[in-house]
Order: sequence, then structure tokens, then C-alpha cells
Amino acid sequence: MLDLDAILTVIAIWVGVGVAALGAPRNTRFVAHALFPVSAVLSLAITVLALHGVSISPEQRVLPLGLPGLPLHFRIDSLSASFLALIGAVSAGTSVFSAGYVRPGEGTAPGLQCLQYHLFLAAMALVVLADDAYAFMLAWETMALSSYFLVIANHRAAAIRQAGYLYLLLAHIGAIAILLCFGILQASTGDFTFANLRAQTLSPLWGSLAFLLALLGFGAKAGLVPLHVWLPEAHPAAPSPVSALMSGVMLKTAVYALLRITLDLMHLQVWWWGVLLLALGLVTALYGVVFTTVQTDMKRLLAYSSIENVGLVFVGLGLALMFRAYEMPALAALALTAALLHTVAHALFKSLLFLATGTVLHATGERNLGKLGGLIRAMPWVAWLALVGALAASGLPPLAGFVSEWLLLQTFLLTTHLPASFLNMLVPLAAAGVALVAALGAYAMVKFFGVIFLGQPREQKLQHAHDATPLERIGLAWLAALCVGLGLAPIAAIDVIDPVTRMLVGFGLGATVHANGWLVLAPVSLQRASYSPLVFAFAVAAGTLFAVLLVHIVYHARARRAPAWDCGFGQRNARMQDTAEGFGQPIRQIFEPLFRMRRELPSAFDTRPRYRVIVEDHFWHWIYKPVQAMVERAASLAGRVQQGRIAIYLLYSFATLVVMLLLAGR
Amino acid sequence: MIALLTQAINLFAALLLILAFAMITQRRVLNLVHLFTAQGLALAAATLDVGYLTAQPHLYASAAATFLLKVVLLPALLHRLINRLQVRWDVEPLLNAPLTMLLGIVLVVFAFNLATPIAALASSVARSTLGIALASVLLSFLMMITRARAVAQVIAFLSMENSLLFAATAATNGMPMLVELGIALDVLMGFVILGVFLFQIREQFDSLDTRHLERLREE
Amino acid sequence: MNMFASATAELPLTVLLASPFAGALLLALIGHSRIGAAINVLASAVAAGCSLWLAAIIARDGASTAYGELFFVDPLNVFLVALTAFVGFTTSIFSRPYMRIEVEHGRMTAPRMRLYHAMYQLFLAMMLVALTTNSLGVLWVAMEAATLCTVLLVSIYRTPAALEAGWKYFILCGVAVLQALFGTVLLYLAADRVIGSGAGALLWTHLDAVKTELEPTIMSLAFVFLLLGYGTKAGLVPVHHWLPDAHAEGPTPISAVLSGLLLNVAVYAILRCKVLAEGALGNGLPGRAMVAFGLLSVLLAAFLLHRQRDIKRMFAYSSIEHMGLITFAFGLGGPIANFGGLLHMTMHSLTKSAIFFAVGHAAQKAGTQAMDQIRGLLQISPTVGWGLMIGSLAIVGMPPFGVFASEFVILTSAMRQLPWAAPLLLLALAVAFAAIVARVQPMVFGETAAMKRLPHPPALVPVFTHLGLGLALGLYIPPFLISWYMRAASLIGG
Amino acid sequence: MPISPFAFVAQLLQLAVALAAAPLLVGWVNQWRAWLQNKTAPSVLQPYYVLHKLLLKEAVVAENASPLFRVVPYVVFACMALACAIVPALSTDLPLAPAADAIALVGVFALARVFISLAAMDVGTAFGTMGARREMLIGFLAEPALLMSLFCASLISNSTSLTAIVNKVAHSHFQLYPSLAFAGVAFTIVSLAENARVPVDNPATHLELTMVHEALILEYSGRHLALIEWAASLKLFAYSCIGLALFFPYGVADAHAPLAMLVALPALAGKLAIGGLLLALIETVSAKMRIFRVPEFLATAFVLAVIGLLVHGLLEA
Repeated sequence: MLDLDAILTVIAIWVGVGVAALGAPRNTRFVAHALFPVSAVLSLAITVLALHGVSISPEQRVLPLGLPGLPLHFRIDSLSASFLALIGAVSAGTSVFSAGYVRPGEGTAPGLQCLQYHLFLAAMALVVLADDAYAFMLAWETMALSSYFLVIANHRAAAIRQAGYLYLLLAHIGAIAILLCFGILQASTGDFTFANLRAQTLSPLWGSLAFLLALLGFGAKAGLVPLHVWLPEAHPAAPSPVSALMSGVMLKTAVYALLRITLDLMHLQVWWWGVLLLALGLVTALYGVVFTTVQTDMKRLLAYSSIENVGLVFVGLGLALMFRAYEMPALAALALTAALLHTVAHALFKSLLFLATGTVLHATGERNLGKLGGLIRAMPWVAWLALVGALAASGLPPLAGFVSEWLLLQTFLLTTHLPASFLNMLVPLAAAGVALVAALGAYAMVKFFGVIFLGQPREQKLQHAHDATPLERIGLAWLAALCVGLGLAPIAAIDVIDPVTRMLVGFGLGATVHANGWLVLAPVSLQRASYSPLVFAFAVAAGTLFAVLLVHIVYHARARRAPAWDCGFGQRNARMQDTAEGFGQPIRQIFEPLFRMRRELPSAFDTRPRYRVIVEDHFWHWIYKPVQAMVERAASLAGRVQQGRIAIYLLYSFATLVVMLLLAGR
Repeated sequence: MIALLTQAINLFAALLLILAFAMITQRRVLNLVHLFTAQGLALAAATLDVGYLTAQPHLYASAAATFLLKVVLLPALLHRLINRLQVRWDVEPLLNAPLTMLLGIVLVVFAFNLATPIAALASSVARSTLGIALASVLLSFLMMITRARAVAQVIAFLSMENSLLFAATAATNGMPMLVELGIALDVLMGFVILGVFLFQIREQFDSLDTRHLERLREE
Repeated sequence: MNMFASATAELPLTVLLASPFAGALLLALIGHSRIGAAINVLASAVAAGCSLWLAAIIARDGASTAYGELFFVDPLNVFLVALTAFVGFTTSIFSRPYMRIEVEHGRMTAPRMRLYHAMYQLFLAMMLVALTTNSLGVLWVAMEAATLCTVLLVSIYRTPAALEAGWKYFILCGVAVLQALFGTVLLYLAADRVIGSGAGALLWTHLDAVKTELEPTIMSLAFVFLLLGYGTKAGLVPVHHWLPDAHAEGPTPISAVLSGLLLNVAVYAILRCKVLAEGALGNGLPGRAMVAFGLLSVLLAAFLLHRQRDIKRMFAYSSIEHMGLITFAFGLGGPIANFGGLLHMTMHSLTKSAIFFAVGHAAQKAGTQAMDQIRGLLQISPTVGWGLMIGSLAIVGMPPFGVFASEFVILTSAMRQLPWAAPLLLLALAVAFAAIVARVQPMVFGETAAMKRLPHPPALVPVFTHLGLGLALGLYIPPFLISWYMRAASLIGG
Repeated sequence: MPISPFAFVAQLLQLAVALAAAPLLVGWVNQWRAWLQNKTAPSVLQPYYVLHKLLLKEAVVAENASPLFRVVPYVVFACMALACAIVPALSTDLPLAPAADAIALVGVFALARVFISLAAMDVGTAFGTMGARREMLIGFLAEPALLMSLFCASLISNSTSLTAIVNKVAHSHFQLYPSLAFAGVAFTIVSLAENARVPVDNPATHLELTMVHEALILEYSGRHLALIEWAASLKLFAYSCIGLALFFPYGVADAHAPLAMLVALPALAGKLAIGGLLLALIETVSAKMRIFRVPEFLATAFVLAVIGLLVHGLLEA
């Protein structure tokens, strides 16, 4: 049996599992303990099959479904296989977690959520497998629709409904742009199979138009500025496993699709495409990370951090496109590898962190950072596993986040002379931007972890918060392990990515990396740059051990517990710690112009002084509100036509008649 | 004799057009009914005439039907309606008479221009009347637009139908029997329904001014 | 089965047309009694069965005429016949509990029920005649009759709004139908120069045979009148004004059949005329005119959707939008576009009538059609809520529902034949999407307002039957259906 | 890659020298600062006494401190030791060097910073969180600046591996690099900030309005505090070595001449002595700045380093 068949079968079973949930939609135990574990196993199966599929030659299948003349085509090649593996790996974690997470609550019934969840998984898998425009759009929109229903799972809250609506609307507008893009790619042949799109060659003008449409469509899904506004609304609204999937995997399907279209379907290469992507990516990353640091809602914070990381990924893509256009395959491969590695890394640590917030939410019922704190004592499992995610998200060695950022910076450094002189100026600037983003990311993550898990509990109820359930722990641990694994053995990941880059830009890092041995990661040569996470980790561990032994053997290990020093003030309480606002305040001050802030400052004479600051996004008022107003205006104009008087209606049809007669008479 | 009859058709056609004009300007509802009756009469006569000229017996039947319906039945019903609903005068039309006339003339010219190439092609005895028929159709349309009273609109509607039937007869020597019958049936049904409507509107708004019927709108 | 197999089209056709007529007569007498609704369902069921039987026969031995040449059935109209009869049937099922509830709420009286049932059947009969007849004259007569049947149904509640809607419906469509009549006259005029006068000159089969010899100047005028006449009934902008009023004020089953069926029949009439006109003129003018009307309708309707407060009125505008899309597709012409148009006709009828079913019950539960007073349907009755939600998502073209498939076909063929139009259409679709979802979401989800329990259980089988069919067709169109559509599409040509 | 015994020795020697001499360097700087400020200076060995005393004391740990709090000092110490081990101070033939290049080196410092900030937040006192916030604030600007100034050097040597950089500058014919001037200034500013020196921070005070590093470690005592202080001195040592390696790498032994180590050791001592003197001088002549001036101060460093990159692209590429 072919790989693809097996995968399609597993996907079908996924859907089956979802449908099975309709059997007992309100039976939480059945859904949680029977169905979700099964789907987790299926996810693992998908991962294995996909990892196998990376290296084998492409396979195709045509299902007798869909439109006449355009049945559903599916195809697996190294690109789709690698993304499929990612989907499987992450969803395995989220599914196990969900098994422990699902609770009967108001809003959509567990069974229904289970169905939507599995449709979501299946749709994402089919997106990366689709091999014709119809199948792609079908999967793409189903993905948006199912996730929309999941986002508004708790639909009693008006804010959540608003978020869902905004999300669905932007997704649909994006989908329309994508459809138009396909319309251009088929070059009026009427054949929408990817095979045919591949065969077409476009003029630079039409090609660029198609690229821009694709950028609009997939940018809306990936959350590129200024199309990012739905992310910080939708992610907090959704149940945590869903946020994990959306942020970890769904955003990446946009990356996949953009790669598919620009590097696989289109042969045309224009240098400024890459520059545009690079610039957009940088802006997005900076914008995202700056907003991350000032958030006070833990899931919004993570959502903005997702925007940041997507931005970094697009920086890599931009470089890859640029180098491809300038026929520098080696560099293109390097940039692409960096981008893909970061895609994987972000998928892992971000879903880990979202799941962690889920457990915190269930344990405390709080999303507001200002009311959390000190949870590392109440829920050590979650805390320590989340710490792994947070360190990885801060891009610290030897964890997952660091490798990709390291490779990205290497790409900048190894950039040789580019034809356009201003690009040679742009590249270092971009490198500086990336460095700044990475550093700020660490700031945000310290805030995230420190305010939630460290310090003293800011509320009484946090004292007796319960730790994650065993199944939840498994889910978290799985993702944490993957974070560490990817960080320690990037070469294994590069082996998976190698065929992808060879397929897309005609060059792969695999050979050079292996030339320098399994221990050291050297993308070009040992003399140019090298990094060995294993040795690194070992050295740090050894150093720690050495220090422990030194101190304890040469001296002693006596320690005494005492109350923390209160500087002689006498009454030290949790309110004296930095709040989330306080922790973000310096950044807010430094990057003030980026925000739209409303402050409520207490006057000196307030009996009960309170300070409040609301940080908003400029783009609402720059783009979205005006567009909305425009549509309303157009609607009211159109309304004039229909103003109730029958004589006027008759006049319309009379006038139409006369005009048509005039036209026909000639 | 034949020639005379042939010219007679044109005469009826002219009559029809004049009546249409008269209706546009007429503001007394009762007179409208009279004019409408006259129109029906002219139509019936024309149908009879064409039937005789082209020796198509089924046109006699249709002429008879027209006479019964348009000259006897509908006017009678209209009279009863007007008496029951107490509408003697139409309210001020949305467009004053001279302007309406002017528009009407423009329409006539337009219709003639439109019809001449077709008339040249028509094989019927009364080809030249097509333009007139078209003109009176447009005129009745105009009347429907300008009149504010439901009854007036109804009469305009009916006269529009008259001129259409005339066009059918004159230009094509009559439609197939089945169609003619169907049309007659529809007209009858339509009129009955109109009557019902007028009463319903009257009892709902105790007036037949269509200005009351402007609630459903998008503004 | 043998008897069925050997039968010609005549037998099923006879039963098909006879059953609604008989039903109408019977119901005119006892339509108000308790069994009235049952008879209504029965008659429609018979019609539906016969339509399928007829379809099977046509699918086997192709187009055929019946009763001399009075009736003519080919793949194009038999598919519409089947659709009409089917939706008529499901609607009658829906109307049974719905109208009972209306009676309970005191909005319907016995005589009105009698009128309603009789007219419902007569309306069905007239549409079936209009579809199956071979004579364009009879087609006109049937269309006029269908209009007259529904006028009184639209104003049946006798509220001021209902009367206004009925009056506008009557006057506007009446004028339109007269224009269509004039067009038919001109057509006849053009025909008898070629075929010679007499009944034969209006028979589609004959006209189709000689369409290239028809006089262009006359045909162009004729097509103008026919397009405007039947176009008004199809609700094309700028002659659509009757449509939202009539849909919003009439009883919901009538809104369902008006939107799901009458509009289709009107488009069908336009199609028949377009084939002749294109044949005679040789240039693509008729097609281009339809494209223009279609585009205008889609755009205007999409924006008007943003101003709606009444739920049925909103979906009426969505009907205008979709009719525009269909007209656009047929205007494009070519096998693929026509295929898309036919597919969209099917999907729209199924989906839109399903939506109206759900909307009807939703409005009954809330006791109003004002959208800002309908809230949290899921809390009070999940089935109605999900029906409305899924239906709305289907109608705005969300996959995996059928509307998406047909829209995909139409848009792609537009991209090939008329590239500049595709962005406009997509813009309109996006605007419509925003409007409809924004209004449906709070009605379905969220906190529930106080809603009344219904005295009778709502009929939700039709809703989910339709939506299920739409879903199935969106994923998989069975081959025989495809070949059927294809043959129909080739008949339209263009 | 086969590790030559010489390389192994070199590695061990450099690590040992760093661990041993780091406090001495601090003592040396403090002594000179005192002298320059006309104070009687403490002995140059003072840091050793302090370490010994702290290690003898028992550690007092806050009641609500989590295990994280107690692990951190060891981790930080390990990070700094690793940093000292990979910076080519004595020889460019270091087995550990390939494990972490310039970027990874910045990563090590970041790792230490994040851990100590988290530890500071762990107990949940006002000072701890304030210190963590300020430390991260300094870090998020200092880190990219440091990275950029390292990039200038690595662009020149076409490599991010520190040993390669040193080899390029030290063991090839002499050449002047304008971009390195910018990088040098930037690096100086960064190292002042990173090592909690005036004008950014003053290790000698506990004035809550100004203190950063001291606020971070306020809760630590006994052996934990000792390790952190030791780590701090290692950090200073590492930064000095980096500075020397980038801008004055002469005298460092290279792979092919193991005996040059004998020269390298005194060379390093000399260079460090002068460096410490300069540091003391800077600290004496400049005044502590307000905490919100610090970002501007570091932003200058960042901008200078970036300009250095551009200059390189303009003149030297």
C-alpha cells in the first residue's frame, strides 16, 4: 500500500472519530477517554508515515470526488510530507492533552467540539496534500470554518463571538484573494490542477500580481501586519488545545502554501518579492514582539508572540526568495532551512505554552496576568514544562528556538555581495532587527513565565490550584521533549528539511552538515561557523555539577529557611511585586509611538486612586474602521435605489426598457 | 371595399393612440373608464376587421371575446368598483398634464422610429400600425408611472394590455387561438384579483392613494 | 418496472400535470379541513414521483414531445421539473406544521387556509406547465398565471405591509409580464415570416430549428422585451424591487417556493429566449446583456444586504444576488459556465429553501422577523439554530457545501472568459459574506431571549434533507447527474 | 575531529586561569578605582576573602523560594565558566570553541541573564522583580549591540567562530579596519552595562533607585551569593577577553605553535592589567546615570555597532 493511501486512510479515520463523537455529544468521559487518545495514536501514525514520505519520490492520487473535469487530486512530496509530519507531531500532543482537558461546560457540547476538532485536523492535513485548486480551497476553507466553530465554542460571551466573526471574515477575504491568485496562475487554460499550474509560465506583471494576491491571502492566515488583528482576538477566545493547534500548525499552513506557490508552482523569480517578504516579516516580528511585552492577558501575549515568530519565519522566506532570484542556491537553501526550522520550533514551543496556559486557566479560571503568580508551587509539573517552552521561545541555547535564529543570523552574515547595492545595506539592518527581536522575545518570555509561575500568588484562590491531570502532563511532556530534542539534534531535523530545500531551491544543507560530523552543526564549514548543542548542553551540565560538587565537598551544604527580607518595612505582600503592566512599562515607554494608549491616572486627591492603561492597535483605526465605514456608506447609497414608491419602481423599469430599446434599435 | 377596410385599420390604430393620449391627461376617473371602454371597442373592431381581411375565423372569436371582456364586462365591473369605493376624481398626478403630453410625444416619435424597420418586414395587412401599438404601450406605461391613484393605475394597466392585444392582432394577424384564450383568462383573473386588492387596500388605509404604500424601503 | 420502462414520456407527464391541478380543485373545496395539509403533501408527492420517473425516461431516450407538439421535455427542463417538483414536495411537508402553528397563532383563518392550499397547488401546476410546455405563448400564459396565484398568497396576512407588498408584486410583475407578452408577439412576428402563421410559429421545437433565419432586428427588440419581462420575475436589478417585499411579507413556505422555484422558472424562460435570440443575432449581444444584468444584481444586492433588519428580507436579497450570479453564468455561455449556472440553480434552490424553512420556525419562536430580537437559537432549539447557521454558511459559499462548488465553477469560467468581472464578483461575495454572517451569528449563538414554545413540533426533516443534499453534491456529483447537466448545458449552448 | 593533547591542555589551562584569575581582575579594578578616587584601597586579593567568607556562611533561603531559586546560582556559574572556556584568551586551538561561536556566546550570556532574572522574581519581593525588569531592559538592548559588534569582526574574518576571528586578525598581516572602531566603542559601552559598572550600575551601592545587579541578587546569601559573585567576576573576565580577542588579539597562541602558550599567559596578564586600569579610569571619570537614560545609552551602542556593519559593507567589502 502506498504511503499516500495510508495517510488518506488515517485522515478518513480522523473524520470517523469525529463523527463517532456525535453518537454521544454530551458524554464527556466517552469523548475524552475513548476518542481523543485514539486520534493521538492516529497523529503519531501520520507523523511516522509523513517522515517516511519525505524521502520517497512523490506519489499522487485522484479521488473520484469534487467537480466533473476536476476531481480531487492529492499528492505527497517532501514539502507536503515535512509539514504533514509537523501537523502529526503537534496534534499528537494536543490530542493527548485534550483527552485530559475536555470538561463539560456551557457552550458547544464536547462531542460537537470533538467533531470540529477532528475536521480541523483533517482539513489541515488535506491542505498540505491537495494537488489542485479546488481540493486546496475546499480544505483551506473547511479548515477556517471548523476552527471558527472551535473559536466560538464558548459562544455565550459576546466578545468571543466578535473574535470568531473577525477571524472568519479575514479568513474568507484571504481565501478570495487565493482563489484569484489561482485564477491568474492557470493562465486561462481552465485547468486548475497544480500540475498544469506548474506547466504555465507567466509574464512578470501577472506573476507579481499573483504573488501579491497569494501574499494577501496567506498573509491574512499567517498574521502578517497589518492583517494580524484577528490573531490576538481569536487565540484567547479558543479553547487552549485549539489555540495551540491554530498558532502552532494552522499559521504554518500559510507558510506551506506560500512556499508551494512561489517556489514550486511559479517558475518566475523577481528579486523584490523577496525584499518585500523580508521587510514585511521584519515589521511583523518587531510589531509583534513589542506588543507581546505589554500584554496583560496570558493568551493574548502568546498570540502576539506568534505574530513575532511568524514574522521571523517570513524573514527567512524573504531571504530565500531573494537569493533564489539572484541564483544563489546555497544561501537560499540556508535561509529556507532556517525558516523551516523556526517554523517547526515555533510550532513546538508555542503549542506547549498554549497548553500550559490551558491548565492554568482550568486551575485558576484566570487569564489576566495581574491576578496570577506563584503557581510553580501549586502546579510544579506545568511550571517546569512551561519553563522549557519559555526558554525555547526566548531563543536560548541549547533549545529549539536558538538553532533556527542562529541559522537565520548565519544567513545574514554569509550573505555575499548582492547585485543591488542598497540590498547590501539592507541585509545588515535586517540582521540587527532580527537580533533586537530575539532579545525582546526573551524579555517577553521572562515576563510570561515570571509573572504566572514565580513570585507570590496575587490572589488567595491561587494557593490551592491543582496541577495538570496525568493525560495533560503527557501532552505537555511530549511537546517539551520535542523542544529539547530539536534543540539538541538539529541535524536530524535538517536531514528532514534537506530534500525540501533541494526540491524548492535546488540545494540542500544535508551534505555539508554531515561532512562536519554528527556532533557539530556547521552549515558551510567549521572555519565559517559552528555550533554543537550537545557539547554545549554537556558543558553547562558539567559546569553546574562541578560547581555543586566544589561547594558541597570543599565547604558544606547547610541551608536555612527564613522569611524573605522585607527591607525592615515589616509588611511585605504580594501586591508589592511588579504587575504585568509594570513589567512591560519600560518597553511601553521606549516604543510609545507604536501603541494607541489610553491612560487613567489618579489625581493627588483621589481617595481610592486607581491607575489604568489600555493599549490598542493603531491598525484598527488606520485600516479596518475606515473600510467598514466605506462599506456602510456604499450600502446606504445602494439603499437609495429601494425607496418604496411604486411609481419610481415603474420608472426604473420604464427607463431600463427605453435604454435597452435604444441600444437594440441601433 | 378592401382598401377601405385596410385603411380602416389604420384609422382604428390612430383612434387607439388618441385615446391613449386622452387617458394620460384625463383626471376624472369616470371618464377614464369611458375612454377605456372606447379603446376596447376600437380594439374589437380592429380585430374583426383584420379577421375579415385575412379570412381567419378564429379572429372573429377573439374579437367577440375582446368585446365581451373589454367593452361589457370590465367597464361594468369598473363602474361598480368606483361607485363602491367612492372615487370620482384622481388626486393630483405626480407629473402635470402639459409635461406628460410633451413626454408622450417624445415617446411616440421614439416608438415610430423603432417600429419602422420592423413594419417594413411584417407581412400582415396592418404592418404600419405596429409603431402605433408600441407607442400606445409606452404611453400607458407612462400613465401608470404618473398616476397616484390605485384605480387609475389599474385602468392604465388594462389599456396597456389593450394596446398589446392590438399589436398582436395588427402586426401578426392575431396570436394562436390557445394563447389568445390564455391571455383572456389571465386578464379576467387578474382583474378579479385587482378588485379584491382595491377593496383590501381601501379597508386597510381607507384611501386608494398609492402614496400610502411606501413603507417597505431600504433608506 | 417493465411497464414503466416501456412507457413514453406521455403517461408520467400527464400524471405530473394532472395531480397538482386535481389537488388544487380538491383543496379549493376542503383545503381548510384537517386533511387539507395531508392532501397538499400527497399531491406534491405524486408530482415529485412522476417528475423523477419522467426524468428517468428522458435520461434514457432523450428529448421527446407529447400531446402532439404541445409539450416538450428535454434534459434542460426535465431537470428543472424534477427540482421544482422535489422542492415543492419538501416545502409542502414543511408547510404542514408551519401553517398549523400559524393557525394556532391566529394569523390564518379557515378560508385563508383553503385559499392558501388551493393556490399552492395551482402555483405548482402552473410552474410545471411553464417548464414543460413547448409553446412560448403558453409559457407566457403559465408565468402570468403563476404570478396571479401567488399575489393573494403574498398579501394573505392582510397587514398593511403585506398589502403593500402584494400590490407592488402585482403591478410590477403585471407590467413586466405584459412586456414579456409584447416580446412574445414580436417573436411570433419574426417567426411567421419563416414558418408562416399558425400555432406552429410559437413552438420552441420549430423555432429552435429555424432560429438562424429569424429576423435579427425584430429578434433584438423581442429579446429586450422578453429579458425585461421575465427578468423582472427573476429579480434582476434594476427591476427587482418587488422581490424583497414579496418574500418578506408572505407566508414562509411561499417565500421558499418563490425564491427556490419561481425565480428558476423565470430564468429558464429567459434561457429559452436567449437561445433563439443568439441564434438569430449571431453576435453575443444577448449574452452580454445578461452578464451586465447579472453583475449589477450581484453587486447591488450584496451591498443592500448590509442594511437589512428583517430576516426574510435579508435572504430575499441574497436570492437576488444568486439569481444575478446564475444570469451572469448563462450570459457567459459555453458548456462550463452553463454547467455552473445549472449547478448553482440546483444548489441555490435547495439551500435557500432550507434556509427559509429554518427562518420560518426561528421567526415563529421569536414571534418576530426583526433580526435584533432573535437571539441564541441554539439555546432554545439547537436543530433550528444549526439549520440556520449551516444553511447561511452554505449560501455564502462556504465549502464543503454545493454552493461553493457551483460558485467555483462560475468564477473560474469567468476568470477565463471575462477576467475583469471575476474580482467584482468576488468583492460582492465577500461583502455579502460579511453581511449575512454578521447577522446570523448572534441569532444562532449567544444568550437567548425569551422565546415561546411552539404548539407543534417544527418540521426539520426538509431542512436537513436539503442541506444534506447540498453537502453531498458539494463533495461528490454522481456521474449520471453530471452527464445530465452536461447535456442540458449543451442545449443552452452560447 | 581529533583533539590534539596540546589543545586539550590549552583548554584546561585557559579554564583554570579564568576560574582562578577572575576575582583577581575584580580586585585589581577595585583597587585602582579606590586609588583614583584618593581612597585607601582594599587588598587586590579582597574578592577571594569575600568568596571564602560567603562560602563558609550557611545559606539563608526564603521560605517560599522554589527549587529554581536554588539551582540558578550553579547554572549561572556554569554558563560563565563556559563563556570563559570558549573565548580564545590563551590559544586559538580550543576543543570547546567549535561548540559555540560568537552568536552562541551571546546565547550563553542571555541564558545566564534569563535564569538569574527568573530567580530574582521567584521569591516575589518588590526589589527582586524590579531588578529582573531592569536587568532584562538592559539585556534586550545590550544583547543585540554586542551581537552587532561581534558581527563587525566576523564580517571581516568571514566567520563567526571566535578562534577564526582571532586567527584572522592576529596571525595575518596587519591591517586597519574602520568598522572595528565603531564596534570597539559599542562593545565598551555594552560591557560596562553588562558588568554592572558605572555609569549604568554601581556595584558599590544598595540605593534602590539605581541598583540593578544588587537588586537581582538581594535574596541570595551564603554559597549561592558566593557563586553568583564569582560568576560575575568570570563574566567581567570573559568580556575583557572577548574585547582583547576582537580588538587586540596579539600574543594569543595559535594551533600550530603550542609553545607560544608560554608567551600567551604573560601577554594576557599584561593586557588584562591595562584593561582593568582603563575600566577603573572610566568608572572614575563618569557619573551614574538615571535608569531611563540607560536605554538611550545602550541604543547609542546598538546604533554605533550597526553603523560599523554598514561601514564595513561600504569600505571593506
